[in-house]
Amino acid sequence: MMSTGERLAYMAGQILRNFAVKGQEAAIAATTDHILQFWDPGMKARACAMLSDPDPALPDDVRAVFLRVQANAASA
Amino acid sequence: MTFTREKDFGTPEKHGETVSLTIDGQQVSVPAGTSIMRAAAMVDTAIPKLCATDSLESFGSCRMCLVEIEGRKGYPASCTTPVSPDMVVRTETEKLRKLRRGVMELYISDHPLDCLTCSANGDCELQDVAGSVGLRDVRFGYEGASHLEGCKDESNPYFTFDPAKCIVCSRCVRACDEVQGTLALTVDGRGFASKISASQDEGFLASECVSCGACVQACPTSALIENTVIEKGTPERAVVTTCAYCGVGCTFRAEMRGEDLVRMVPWKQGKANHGHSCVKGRFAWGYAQHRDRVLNPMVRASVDEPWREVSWDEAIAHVASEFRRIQNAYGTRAIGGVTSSRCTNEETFLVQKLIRQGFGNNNVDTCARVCHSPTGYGLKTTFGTSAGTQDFDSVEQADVVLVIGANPTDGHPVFGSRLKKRLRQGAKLIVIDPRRIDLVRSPHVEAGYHLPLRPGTNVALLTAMAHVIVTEGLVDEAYVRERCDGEAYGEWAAFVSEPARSPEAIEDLIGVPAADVRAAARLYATGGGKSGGRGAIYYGLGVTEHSQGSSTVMAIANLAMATGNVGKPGTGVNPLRGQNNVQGSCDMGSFPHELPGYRHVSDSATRALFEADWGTALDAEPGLRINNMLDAATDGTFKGIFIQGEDILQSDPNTTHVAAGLAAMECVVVQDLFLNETANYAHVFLPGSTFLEKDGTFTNAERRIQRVRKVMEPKNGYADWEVVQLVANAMGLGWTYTHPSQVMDEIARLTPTFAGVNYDVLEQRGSVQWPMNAAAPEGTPTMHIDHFVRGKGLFVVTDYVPTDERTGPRFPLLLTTGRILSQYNVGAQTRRTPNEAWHAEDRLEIHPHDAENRGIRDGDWVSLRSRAGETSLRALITDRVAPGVVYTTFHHPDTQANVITTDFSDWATNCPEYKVTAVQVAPSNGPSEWQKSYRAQAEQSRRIEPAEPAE
Amino acid sequence: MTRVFISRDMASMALGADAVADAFTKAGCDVVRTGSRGLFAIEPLVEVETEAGRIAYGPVGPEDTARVLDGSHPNRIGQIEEHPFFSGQQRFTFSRCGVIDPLSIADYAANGGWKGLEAAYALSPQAVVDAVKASGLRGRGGAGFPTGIKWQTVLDAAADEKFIICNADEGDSGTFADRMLMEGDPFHLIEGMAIAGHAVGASHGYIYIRSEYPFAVETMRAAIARSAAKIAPFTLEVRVGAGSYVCGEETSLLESIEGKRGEVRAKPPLPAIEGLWGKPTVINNVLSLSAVPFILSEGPQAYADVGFGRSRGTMPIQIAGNVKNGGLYEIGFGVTLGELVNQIGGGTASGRPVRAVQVGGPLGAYLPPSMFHLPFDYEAFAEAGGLIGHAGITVFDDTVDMARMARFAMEFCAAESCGKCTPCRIGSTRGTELIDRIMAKAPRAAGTLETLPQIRNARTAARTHDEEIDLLRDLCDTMKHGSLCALGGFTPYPVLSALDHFPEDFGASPALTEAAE
Amino acid sequence: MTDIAEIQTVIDGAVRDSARGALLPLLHELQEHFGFIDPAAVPLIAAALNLSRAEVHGVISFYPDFRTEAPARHVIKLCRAESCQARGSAAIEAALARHLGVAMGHARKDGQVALEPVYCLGLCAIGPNALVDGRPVARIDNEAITKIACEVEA
Repeated sequence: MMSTGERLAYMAGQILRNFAVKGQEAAIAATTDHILQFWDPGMKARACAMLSDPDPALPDDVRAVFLRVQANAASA
Repeated sequence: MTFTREKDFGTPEKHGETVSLTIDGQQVSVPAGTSIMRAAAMVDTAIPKLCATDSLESFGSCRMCLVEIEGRKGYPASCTTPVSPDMVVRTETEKLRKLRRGVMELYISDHPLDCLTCSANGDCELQDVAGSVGLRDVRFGYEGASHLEGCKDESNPYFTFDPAKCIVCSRCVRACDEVQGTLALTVDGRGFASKISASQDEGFLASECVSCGACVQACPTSALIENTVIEKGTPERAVVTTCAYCGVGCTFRAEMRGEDLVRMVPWKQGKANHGHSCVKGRFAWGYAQHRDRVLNPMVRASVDEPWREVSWDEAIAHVASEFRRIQNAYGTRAIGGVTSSRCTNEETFLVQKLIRQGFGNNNVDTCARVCHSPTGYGLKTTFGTSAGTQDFDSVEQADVVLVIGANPTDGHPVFGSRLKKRLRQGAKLIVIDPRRIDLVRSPHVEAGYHLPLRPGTNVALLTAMAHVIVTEGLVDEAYVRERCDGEAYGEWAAFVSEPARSPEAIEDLIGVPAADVRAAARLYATGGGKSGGRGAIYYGLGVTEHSQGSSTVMAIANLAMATGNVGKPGTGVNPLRGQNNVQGSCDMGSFPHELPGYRHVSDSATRALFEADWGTALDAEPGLRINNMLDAATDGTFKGIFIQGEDILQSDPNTTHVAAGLAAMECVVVQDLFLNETANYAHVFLPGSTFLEKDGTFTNAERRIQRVRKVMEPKNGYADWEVVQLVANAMGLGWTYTHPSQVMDEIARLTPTFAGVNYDVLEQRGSVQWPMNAAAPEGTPTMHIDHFVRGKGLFVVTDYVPTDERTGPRFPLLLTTGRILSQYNVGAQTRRTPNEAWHAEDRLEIHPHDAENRGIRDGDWVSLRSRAGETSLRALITDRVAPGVVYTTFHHPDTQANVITTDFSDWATNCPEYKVTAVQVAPSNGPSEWQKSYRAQAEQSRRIEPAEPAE
Repeated sequence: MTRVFISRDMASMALGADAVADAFTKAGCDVVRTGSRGLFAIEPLVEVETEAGRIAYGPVGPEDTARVLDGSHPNRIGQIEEHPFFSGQQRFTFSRCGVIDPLSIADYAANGGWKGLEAAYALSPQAVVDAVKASGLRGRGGAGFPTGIKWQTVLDAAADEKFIICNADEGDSGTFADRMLMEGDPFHLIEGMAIAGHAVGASHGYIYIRSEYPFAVETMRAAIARSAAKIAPFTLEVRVGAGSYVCGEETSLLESIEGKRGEVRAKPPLPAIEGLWGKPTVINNVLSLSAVPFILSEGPQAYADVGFGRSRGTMPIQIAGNVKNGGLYEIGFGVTLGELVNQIGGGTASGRPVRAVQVGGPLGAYLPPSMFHLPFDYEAFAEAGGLIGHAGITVFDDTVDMARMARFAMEFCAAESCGKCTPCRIGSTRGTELIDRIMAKAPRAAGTLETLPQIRNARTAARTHDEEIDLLRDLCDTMKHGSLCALGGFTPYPVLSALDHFPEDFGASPALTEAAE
Repeated sequence: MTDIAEIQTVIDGAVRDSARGALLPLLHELQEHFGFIDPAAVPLIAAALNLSRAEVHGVISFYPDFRTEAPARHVIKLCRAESCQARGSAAIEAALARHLGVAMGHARKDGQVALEPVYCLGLCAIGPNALVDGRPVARIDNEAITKIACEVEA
């Protein structure tokens, strides 16, 4: 069974894949927006925490999304 | 309301230009086509009748309703004779009295005479008419040939057929044909020997009968009568209320003696069901009085302990203090709740209010998460509103109907009957479903196309249909230009036009011949091939419960927009909602990101409205979804949950994951009628009340808000909304509701789409469809009439992203799941009724080819294994499923089909992917080890410690 | 090789025509099988082709070949047209029956066939309907409704599909004209139906034939196959009944073709507007449709010139039962009942006096000889409390028990009731029971149940014979006015006419009219 | 019991080119083939024509022609209608029943012969009439009865 962190990364990846047809940049933007709209603060925090966790390498696009989520949290 | 039969006009309502005539000297104006009988009834002239009833087309067999018409020879039957202008009709003359008495004399010469001890005594049309024609003596005597020796058929658990009481009016046969559409009844023989026969003159239970009750309702005597009436006598009052089973939202008259429910009879004025019902709503209400109901609150420190019955005060205080303790210890967001789609709008509103106002977070979710959350997302994105576009009446104007991932004759039977009626009238049908559902081919109904696609490939198929529609020039361009976002359309059209989206390119992927996909697309796009034809799409959980659920909903919306099939009757995108109030629970703000009326929690203006009303600040961040709550629980950050009327352990996917999450919590509060499976992991059990025991409203799949009316006191002491208020007040919220109508007033005050809704309006109109406000003072049967709610309809590119659940050598088969007519969801209600007679266990449907490969015979126990788990059930070998696909229902906890289902879910809403699981099937000896241990755990967990005897 | 003509009509077959035909074949003749000429007293009939025309002999047995072929047979009739039974007929409809090989499309064409159809094709549908209207043709099935008006209704009804149905469910005892025509001149019916199809815009037709007529079924099917090209694109098919008399009622016939129980439909809607599968449908009897080719080929006036009052044209009358010269007699309306029974029919076969005739099948009234002055005319019969129906006359001699015949009328209704409407379904059974009591002169005493103290309203005194008769009359009134179709509605006609004209058979003094004779 | 596979074959053959309202023709076909319509055929007929079993049963039970049990080896259908009565059919019916040892409307216990009523064969001037195993026979008298009796005992 996946850990919660793995699951969040998986979820973000799945959302990304569904937006992939728009092109990578648009997909990352749409996924970020989706996460901001639907994920609870705990999940977002956990996702951001994974950015600094070196162990499970996040796929690049997921990392890009989480970075934007983090930036958004910082600006809020 | 005291008991009277609903007024019966004898023949169905007609719509036409007004015709004036004279009946017994009285001037009457009625629509052309109206029968004389109905015209008379409209001015309260009751022409005697036996074979006529206004739910059925006129038949003209009993010959009681003869009248005289000036200038016409003979004595025409008023039921079969339409009015004509300036007709002069007499309904009572010496000659007519004599003829009627003559016919009645014949009836009574072949009828039992024990009226006083008859179960229909006082509610028998034969008795009434015999009285009204003044029959005093039967000159033929009582010793001629007769049918008095006929044996009763008591095979159906809910009603009895006594052929001796039958007058062969064929109302039952016609009700089965015209209303239900099962055609399970016929007349056997002819002439004097005519008798009613179920299927091949067999018992009702063994016959094709689906026990909808239409025949019983139609019967003018006690030949077909509810067993409860035989047992209890005729009712003395009736209260109109709404069924608590599926999302069709049938209204019923609960016919009562005192506080005792005698029978539920579908209400003819009900706008969702128009007097029809199914076996569940009509008969399967015995669970409400079932001995398994828990009536006292119970508490325990640990789920290993037996339950301890406590007072309501103690239970409520315990809940409040536990929740506050947990929040103090683990944070505001460490608790949450689940609203119930079984409960009323007012109750769900209060639960989410408890969470938002009292818990101070947005950790509220509902069972719609696991069924129609993609509908909310998909239709909101494309059209602007998270709801179906039509009323059910709309189907009567559809020329082609596309049913995808739904099985209406089982899941939404009353709508299924209305759909079948339309199909019998000639509308065309397309079915997209891996399994050959009954609609594909059943008496007098046959789909033009059945596309038995591979489970999980909906998006690919729908996109291929879009490909055909766009590349073959079938788009309603004027509509798209006027009503939709042009840029998005352009992108979408370019996307679907790519050769890779063509039916030919995906033929192997979806397993459906390209020619069929093309033909079906053309049929839908051309309105059934009829000029100006209208196409309607109805869908169910076979659309939503996929990892691409939201994409599929949007793909459906795209098709409807491209063909101009949104915004008028006979068209639309219509989700068939699973539970009685799943639409309502979503409307009421049960999702963690939305306040009531589908407004995002981040919207500060909306929040401000609620904050002002509720006197507290609200969290602007979305809360946790159910599955995320369980994840968080496993992680140790989520510790307490209030679950009202939902059995997440049985109904949510990957049971072991759910169990682990629940087990990790410190306070699980379950409110339910029964000790359900989830309660095995609960620390507090609060007894729930049934829909018969409370006031409120349900909102059905057509956005129709209907009253639920209390017909008896709650056996557990409180209606559910009262219990929520007790909890809220124990947490210091100071609520003061004394009636659910006040809750509705609050909803209307805070939710623009409900602004015009209140109990007075519902009382007057029977029901209303939201949006109901200043802009739509009559409510809204059809949405998006002039423009989409979001402005321009938005085409969304829906790329087919395959699920990560894949078949392979270890799990070569695809499991998909569904329901059956006689059972309802996890079966908590229906399993506690005689409905078990029809479906006592879940079976695994498997194609003969796959069965043979595995050495499985029909009825064998088989193990069903997936990456998530294993269970056992008995096999049913059938070619309803394609090779490579297996199917089961999930009504029985012993089966635990959700042990098998995985964690995969819809990308946008996390609606679980119930419909696609890679599995292996093998012969087995019986229940699996897991099933046995689960059963033992459940038994252990359900123990209740006897209360201390009072001193 | 000598050509001889021998009927293969079912009646001729029942009388041994096959054996006769075999004998003539063995004798080296070229045997042409035809329909029946229509006089059964001379069947099996053999016509020998000679230079002097076709010379008829009948009845003839298989042993008679030599005497027939050498002209010495005592039953030599000569040219059949000169036989007194035939010389007075006006054969508009049955002109070819018995003359030609029924399945020879060449014979049919050579004897005036297809002329009506060709004339119709040259006309607009409306003009065809107008011609039928002008002819005054009325439905030959029984009700006498003007055929042209029915066609007009169907022509005027807008629909994607319309049908022509030929009602060949000839179930009335005493009738056989439909059967004879279908067996003896099937193309004629086909021509009539094709004309109807053209007239109303129907592309498909059904001929619904009772299963008791296997020869007609076979012949019609063969004829349809052979004439398919001639009537195309109009198409036809035969549907076979299954032993139900009530399926001759047009709406239950529709149900039966649709594959359902043959229950009567309430009218309205009329079949002309909502008929087969809800589509506008012409339903006509065999004889109505077969009258049409003549009307088109010879003109409506030629047809209308014959007849009586509002009954125009000819009627193929069937004389049956206990009668000497039983058979088919086609003549213009207006001939009297007495002429038909006594002159043409030659009185009873038994030689005893005629006591009663039943006109119009099992639902027709029994008429005593005192009413033999009645002209064969829809209105005259209706006025006298009878009906022409399908123009069958069944003759009874003085050994008949009319109470028994009344009982049979009820019994037949009970046997054939579809069971839909109550007066027919229960009334026919009660009627049978009641007449049984009347015949046994055993009026009903109070039953066990009626004498129980718990039953207060039932009469405990025994009923009188007169009360039982009154009850029978009341029952007939209920059935007549209350029934859904003619089966229950007309069963009272034979019952009440028997009761009225022959009261002595019901235990009362003879009727005054009888006494006055 | 008839063979289900054989029933299906007959149904498939009959339904292949079926027109609308195909039920009666199909029932005739089955009865022609098997001599009767086995109730076990009803579900197959219903499936083939997309009808309910009830509908098929209702139709079979409505029409007197359709049998649900195997017929006697010989079937005599004697006309009981008025024209034959006028020519003495009641006496003929009684004599025939006596000769054959079977009551009207019944099959003899040994299954050799059944005497069934028919209402009119359209041979109304030459009665009493009957169909003897489908063959029309007219002017039935005592001599004919002897012949018929002889024929059906064979």
